[in-house]
Amino acid sequence: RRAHMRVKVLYFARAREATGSTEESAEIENGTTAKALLETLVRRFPKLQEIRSCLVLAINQEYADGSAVLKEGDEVALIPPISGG
Amino acid sequence: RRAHMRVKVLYFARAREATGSTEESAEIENGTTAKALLETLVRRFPKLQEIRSCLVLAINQEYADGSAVLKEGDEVALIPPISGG
Amino acid sequence: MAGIQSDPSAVDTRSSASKFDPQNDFVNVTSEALSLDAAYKAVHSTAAGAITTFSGITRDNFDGKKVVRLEYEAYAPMAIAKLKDICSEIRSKWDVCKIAIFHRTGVVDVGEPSVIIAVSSVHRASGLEAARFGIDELKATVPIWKKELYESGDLWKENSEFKPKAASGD
Amino acid sequence: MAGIQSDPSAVDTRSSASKFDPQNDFVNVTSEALSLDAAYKAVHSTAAGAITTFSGITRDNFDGKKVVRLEYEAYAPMAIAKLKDICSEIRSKWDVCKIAIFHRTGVVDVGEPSVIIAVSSVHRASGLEAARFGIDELKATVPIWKKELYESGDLWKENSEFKPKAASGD
Repeated sequence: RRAHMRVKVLYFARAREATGSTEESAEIENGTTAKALLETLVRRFPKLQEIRSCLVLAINQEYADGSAVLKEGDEVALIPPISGG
Repeated sequence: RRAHMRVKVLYFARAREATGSTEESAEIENGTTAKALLETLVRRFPKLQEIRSCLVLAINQEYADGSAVLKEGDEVALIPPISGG
Repeated sequence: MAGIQSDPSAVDTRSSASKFDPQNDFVNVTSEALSLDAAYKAVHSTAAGAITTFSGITRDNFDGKKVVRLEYEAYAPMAIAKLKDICSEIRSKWDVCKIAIFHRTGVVDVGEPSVIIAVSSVHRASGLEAARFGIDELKATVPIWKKELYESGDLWKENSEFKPKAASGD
Repeated sequence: MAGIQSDPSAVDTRSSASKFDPQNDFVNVTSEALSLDAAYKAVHSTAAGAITTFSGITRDNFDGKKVVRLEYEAYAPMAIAKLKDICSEIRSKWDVCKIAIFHRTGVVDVGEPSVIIAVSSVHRASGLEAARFGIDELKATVPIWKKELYESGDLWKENSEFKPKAASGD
């Protein structure tokens, strides 16, 4: 069994509505990428599927590439298309 | 003796300081151009000479060419370089 | 445009198809203190998604010399006419809701606005571009003069943008 | 720049040489009503000859549908960080005095500002360009969301400018 770690996941706007949650603590395997975490979340929350293609991730308040490997305690945010202004 | 007419002449900013006047009524010959009027004024007010080259004229509140022929009752303004804003 | 429809006898002799809209365009040359809030309210509209304002502020220095006081002088009726022309030009170039251009005359203390331009628009780009055009054009065409008073003398400023459409000097 | 001098140990890892200047740059994400006057005062300086402001106003309609209400939601700490990044970028591109960028969250009534940007500068061009860059960049990068409520349903809006520097979806 591989070692696990915890990350904080934040949901905003349509992602918040799709998951019914604003944030949670997720347990993931060491070495998990941002993209792999997102795929896990889409399986848990099927409603995320419809915004999946336009979701962007932020890690620790910076936009991140899906290939980024997560670390213990990271704050991962699901960012639907923004509409500030 | 040629027929004469009257025009109103307005002086602003450096032109006002050079003539010591804000406005006057000038008697000029029929057919006088704006440029000819300005030359007459420069002879009367020698201090206008030093701003002569940068003066622009307005006739009835529109920038005008020196070749414009003045008419009875015209309002002619001596416009030094502007500095609004 | 309301102004055109309400006065069908008016003929616009300029090349531009648009014109000053007295219902939605506000220009003023006044010796009273200018208010950004008043300019904002003048152009406010619930149909507008953007309000851009530009305030020209009297600076406390020029070329390292301390400015003690500024005085503005205007050829008021022609200045008003030129400000209306600027509104017309803006409307011929951009889709804007309302325009306000206010210029102050007389003594203007350091730090106070001498000119305020406000433009409301449905989309932001048109308002931002129109406000910029407005101040650029004002500096080039509106007959207003500024004298700066320093501790050692005074100076009539000259806008490098000054370019009346018909030059008459020679 | 004061911010750099006061903290010599800070290393700016971005490509830009300039950075957020906490003495002269003001950013906020707040549920309270925004005030244009407060933004103007925040950037006011007697060394500045120009103050440009941009206000984004909630419109009463979209695609012909009447907007009943608007709600903004923000990822506040990241939004603040991104607004500071915008200040840094402005300082790397233009010579400006002070910058204020305020964004509101929660319910914003029709006609009220949801965002206000104010920039003071010695010369007008830099302030006008910086304000425009600021709102363009805000719409492209700052994690804030707007939901429009109509009489018949609601809609999360999407800025066409949205372009995070690193996309992670695939």
